[in-house]
Amino acid sequence: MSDRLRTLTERRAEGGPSILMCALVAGDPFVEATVEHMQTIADAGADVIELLVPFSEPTYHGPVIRRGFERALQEDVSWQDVRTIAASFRATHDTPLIASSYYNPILALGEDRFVELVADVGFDGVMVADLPWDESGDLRARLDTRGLSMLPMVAPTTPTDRIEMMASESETYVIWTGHSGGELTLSRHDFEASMQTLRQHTDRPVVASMKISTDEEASAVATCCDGILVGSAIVWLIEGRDSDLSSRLARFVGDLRESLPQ
Amino acid sequence: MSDRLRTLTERRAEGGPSILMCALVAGDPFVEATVEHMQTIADAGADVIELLVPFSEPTYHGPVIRRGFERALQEDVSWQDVRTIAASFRATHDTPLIASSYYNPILALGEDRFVELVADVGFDGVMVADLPWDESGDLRARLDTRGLSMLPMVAPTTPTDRIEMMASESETYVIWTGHSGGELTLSRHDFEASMQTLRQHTDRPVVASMKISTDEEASAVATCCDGILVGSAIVWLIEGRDSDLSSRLARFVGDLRESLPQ
Amino acid sequence: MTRDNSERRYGRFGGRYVAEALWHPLETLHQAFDEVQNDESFRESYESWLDRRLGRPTPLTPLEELSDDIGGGQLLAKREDLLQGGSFTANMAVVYGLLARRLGHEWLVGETATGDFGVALASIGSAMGLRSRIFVGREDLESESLSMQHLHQLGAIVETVDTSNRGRKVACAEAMGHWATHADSELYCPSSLAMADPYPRIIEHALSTIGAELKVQLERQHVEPEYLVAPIGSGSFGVGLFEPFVDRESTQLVGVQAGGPGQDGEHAASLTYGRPGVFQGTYSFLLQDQHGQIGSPSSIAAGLCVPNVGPQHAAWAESGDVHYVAVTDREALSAARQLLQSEGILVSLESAHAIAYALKLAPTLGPDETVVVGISGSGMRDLDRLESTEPEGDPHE
Amino acid sequence: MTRDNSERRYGRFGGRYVAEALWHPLETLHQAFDEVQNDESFRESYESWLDRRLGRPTPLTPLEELSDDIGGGQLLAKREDLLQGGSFTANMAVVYGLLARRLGHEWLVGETATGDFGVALASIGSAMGLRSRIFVGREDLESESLSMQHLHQLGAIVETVDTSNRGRKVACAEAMGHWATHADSELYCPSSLAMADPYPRIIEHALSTIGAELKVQLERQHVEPEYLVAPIGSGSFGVGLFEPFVDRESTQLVGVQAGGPGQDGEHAASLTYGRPGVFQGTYSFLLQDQHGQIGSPSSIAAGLCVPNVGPQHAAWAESGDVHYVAVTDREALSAARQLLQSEGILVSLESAHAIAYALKLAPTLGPDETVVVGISGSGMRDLDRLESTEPEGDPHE
Ligand SMILES: Cc1ncc(COP(=O)(O)O)c(C=O)c1O
Ligand SMILES: Cc1ncc(COP(=O)(O)O)c(C=O)c1O
Repeated sequence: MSDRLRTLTERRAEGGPSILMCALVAGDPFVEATVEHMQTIADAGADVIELLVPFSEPTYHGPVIRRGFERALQEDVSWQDVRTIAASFRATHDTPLIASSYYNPILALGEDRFVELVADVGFDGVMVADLPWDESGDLRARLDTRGLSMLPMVAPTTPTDRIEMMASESETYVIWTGHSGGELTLSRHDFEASMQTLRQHTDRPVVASMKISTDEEASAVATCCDGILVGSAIVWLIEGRDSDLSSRLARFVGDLRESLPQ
Repeated sequence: MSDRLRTLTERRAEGGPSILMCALVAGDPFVEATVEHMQTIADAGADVIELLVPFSEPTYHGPVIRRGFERALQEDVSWQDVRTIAASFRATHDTPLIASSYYNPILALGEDRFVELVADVGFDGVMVADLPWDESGDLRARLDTRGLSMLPMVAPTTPTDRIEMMASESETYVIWTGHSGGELTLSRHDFEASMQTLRQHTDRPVVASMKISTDEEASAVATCCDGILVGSAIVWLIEGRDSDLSSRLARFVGDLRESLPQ
Repeated sequence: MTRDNSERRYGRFGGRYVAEALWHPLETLHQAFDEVQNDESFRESYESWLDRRLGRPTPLTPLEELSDDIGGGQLLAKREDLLQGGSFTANMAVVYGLLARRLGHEWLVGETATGDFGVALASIGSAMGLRSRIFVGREDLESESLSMQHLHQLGAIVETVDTSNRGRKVACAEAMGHWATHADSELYCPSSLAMADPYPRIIEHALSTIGAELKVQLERQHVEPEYLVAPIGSGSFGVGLFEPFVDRESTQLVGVQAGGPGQDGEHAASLTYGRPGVFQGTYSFLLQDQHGQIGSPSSIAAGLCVPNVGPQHAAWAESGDVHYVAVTDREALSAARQLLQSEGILVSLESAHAIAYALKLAPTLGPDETVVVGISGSGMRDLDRLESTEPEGDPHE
Repeated sequence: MTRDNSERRYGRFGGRYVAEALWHPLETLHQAFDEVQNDESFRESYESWLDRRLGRPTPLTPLEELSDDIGGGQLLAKREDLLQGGSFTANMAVVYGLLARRLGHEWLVGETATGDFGVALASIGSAMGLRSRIFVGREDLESESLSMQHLHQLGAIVETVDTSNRGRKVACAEAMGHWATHADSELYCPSSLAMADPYPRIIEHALSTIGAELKVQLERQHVEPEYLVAPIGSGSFGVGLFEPFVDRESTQLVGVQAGGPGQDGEHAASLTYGRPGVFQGTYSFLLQDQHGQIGSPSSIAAGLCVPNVGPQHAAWAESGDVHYVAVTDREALSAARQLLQSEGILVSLESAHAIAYALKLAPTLGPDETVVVGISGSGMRDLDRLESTEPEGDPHE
């Protein structure tokens, strides 16, 4: 695990503030804009940034992120661009960075070259939407040699023995994916119950991806877990291309930050 | 066999003039008109008249006669009308008369009542398009008791043993049906050959139905046989409903008569 | 059924009422057919076509969901919809094709209303190296565009017959008329059982495979059905299904004709409302007026839209061996939908008439009693009609 | 084919590349499937569905006229077009339905492009008392109106997916997405072999009935074919046909993919022009660009219009057990016409690809050599395409 991720995970494990994780699409709508948006988001209080690397068939993402992927692919965003974006961001910021994609673009680059690239430009971790824990042993081993982590993802369907397996084979916080393909699967009540179950099987912090689009939702979710992952809402703002996009982004992330338990 | 038919058949068998047989549809376009047309045709030189009694499904007749049937059926022509027509004609003429139809209208009336009717009003013979010799034994027997005949029909497909059978079981002249459903099946050459074969198996006069519509055709056909049956051409004139229909009919039949060997 | 061959009849029905021009071609066919019936190699070749090309035997399917839905007796379906081309008519086409080859003819001539038989004839014709000429009424041509495309792609000659009625009647007359002048090189292949001898015999022979197969399937499953129900147009399918069961006392045979739109005189139920007469070469039950003019049949199912039935059915109706009933257009449509939704089987509207009757029958029976319904063909070609006649309100909640 | 179960792979191909939300539902399904494979009562019930409802076994038809026309080897066709619904997919639907019942699920969820599989699933679903939800791309919905009417009349829920490409790809993604949130009451039933484990195993199991049947039929007829040819979209049908023959040295297996319109890059020939990658849950051959973005397949046959193949085919392509080729749209259309006109068999454009290849192969063989072609489905739904692409000049003289 990278130092940056370890610090973040431990901060919360020791009772620190909730984790705010924000996602956006690399190259949406173009490479330089993404760097700026990342800086804005980080400055406004995000603890960790998920940089989504577009894939032509985003089966497990909702419509907003799919459209973001499409815009980026029209710009022919490549791993080379991801390298540029991350490197530019690292030049000014120390916020933990997660490279997130589907497995085929990684395979196309080659797992070795992928790990080299993400490690070289200062990523801290990796998420792959369609690479379940059981199929990711090789990639995790490779990441490990460079001190990077794959974030374990847990879903409402994950049985407890799998939770324990992932917890035992990882060190970072856990991502709770309460929606899949854009549809929320759990009521508020079920969510609370799930979080309680989860706690019985791991003491790792849990960051929940729950289709959050307002600070009220953020604070409601955050009371039951250790942090939130906000993606579609941010990509949706970027899609709007408002003239004062930067300040709106800053305000939105700032409000989320404010709404979270300190 | 009726005296009228016997006289006609024998006249030709003994070398007399060719037989001119003309057909028209009962009740086309209405009952009184048919009587008039029959008188005209007889006066113009027809030796025998085939009165076609309409049937809704005239499978074995060509399009002109089918349309004649349709017109007559629109007038609801019934056996009662056939009785009226024949009786009116008999009041003034002695020309042999053949009742011609399909089998179902006869069955619907009843074979007995049918034979009674045609005998009572002075018909001499009967033709039934869809009642082959082999299925007509009963009807022939009934007709015989009243001195009426069923005219044997021979087709290009009739084998010689059938020709002999029909000849041996009948006394009248024979009808040669060289077309079926309106389509001529034989070339001039084949027709001559057929007539020669026919003569080898019967010495009965042969009247040919060959889709004749002009006096040239009539004379050509008549040189190989003993007479002609003209139907569609007459029904077609009636269909025209010319103001001088009677005189056209008379002229047409007269011309046919003229064109035949005396 | 006892039948005096020399008289070409079933009881007082049947016969060969045709123009003289057709007598000899029919006689020739009759002789060829008599020969092949005792010809082992013909039988083998026939069976090999059924087995290796058509997909025989067809299944006997238990309709469990439907039986549960309506309660009462158990329904089973004999599935001719699964035969090549989607209907029982392929069996007839094979026999005609083999007879044509034996007679040295190069053409098959037939008529079609639903398209099923035309396509079957042209398909089997192609496979046997024979050409096909199919007569179709203009009205049918227009309402069965899929079948007509199929015929076109098969390379068959389609002869359009101008008539404003659906059904085989007029096309049939034209086809016979054509044959009268081409009998030396073409074989006339009617789909209708209501035809001159020897066709009723040939068709019964070709289709009694269906009943014979069913008999074996029932024996294997130790089922003795209380009822055996078939749709009856001209009755070809029905004769094939019933013939092997006529002597069996324990099974009541039911032939279902088209009750049509349900108004007076608008139907095709010759065995209920008709009377005997001669039409299309045979003496049998017939829709006709008092003067013997043929009546116009009416039914949503083109295959049932015929004014007469084959002579076997006339004889069975008189002897009481088979019970004949009629079912309306509306009942048939609703039965087709119900079968589709509860069993996933899409049957032709012809077959839906038999299903409709079975749906009335089953609730009157006990759970140990069985009704076998003969499915004559697939309803692919009737989908449009199901959609366009959909009852008010969406049926799927 | 040896396969290490615990690794969910065929050689280096296969696997279960899905979102975490789907892992457990797939694992549950995998366990249920493992159980039923050794369950005699499941097997019996499965076989009874095949026998009593689908119309199995399907015939093995000698194509004598066609073989004569082209000269060379003898052609035989294995006829899945005669199965209920007109294609092999009904076999899969039965297995899915039985698995859903075992898992206590009330819904079947699937996707369809040609309509064949959607209709099969909804039909078998109805017969098993299950409801169906079928995802269809808008483009396919519009070009397959007959199937869509059929689905509507079956009472299936049709979910339209907006996409401008034909083919299963997008509908497939939507269906899986839906399943991820409804896995406790619905069973996802893909038609594509290019899917996460355990689907390739389930589909192979369901469809190897076809090859097994063929094996028996060939033995009975004492035929050892030189070639066995199948159309390959995702390869479900192909795996079913090939699997029982893979170990047989004397028969060369040939998988035919879509060569498309024939221009550069316009095709669906993943095994010829693609390279391994992960898509739709499995590691296999795939149309993709250098960055791993998935390519758009192109073919006149919607069923072949997929960017990837099932893992079994990837493994067979690498081992050389099966030879994979591509055939263009134009060749397929012309083969469909030729088969129809010389044999009266109307096959789907998917199957026409296999026929087209067989037509190239046969003339290179001797008269004692045999090519068996797998017909995956009927071409009823492709008639329009045959008509609208008719070559200049009337083919029927
Ligand atoms: C599917 C189907 N069922 C039934 C019929 C009526 O058949 P039959 O005249 O044999 O009673 C037809 C006739 O075309 C048909 O196509
Ligand atoms: C008739 C037919 N043939 C072939 C295919 C392609 O099948 P597979 O994906 O099994 O290769 C399909 C798929 O829908 C089909 O419907």
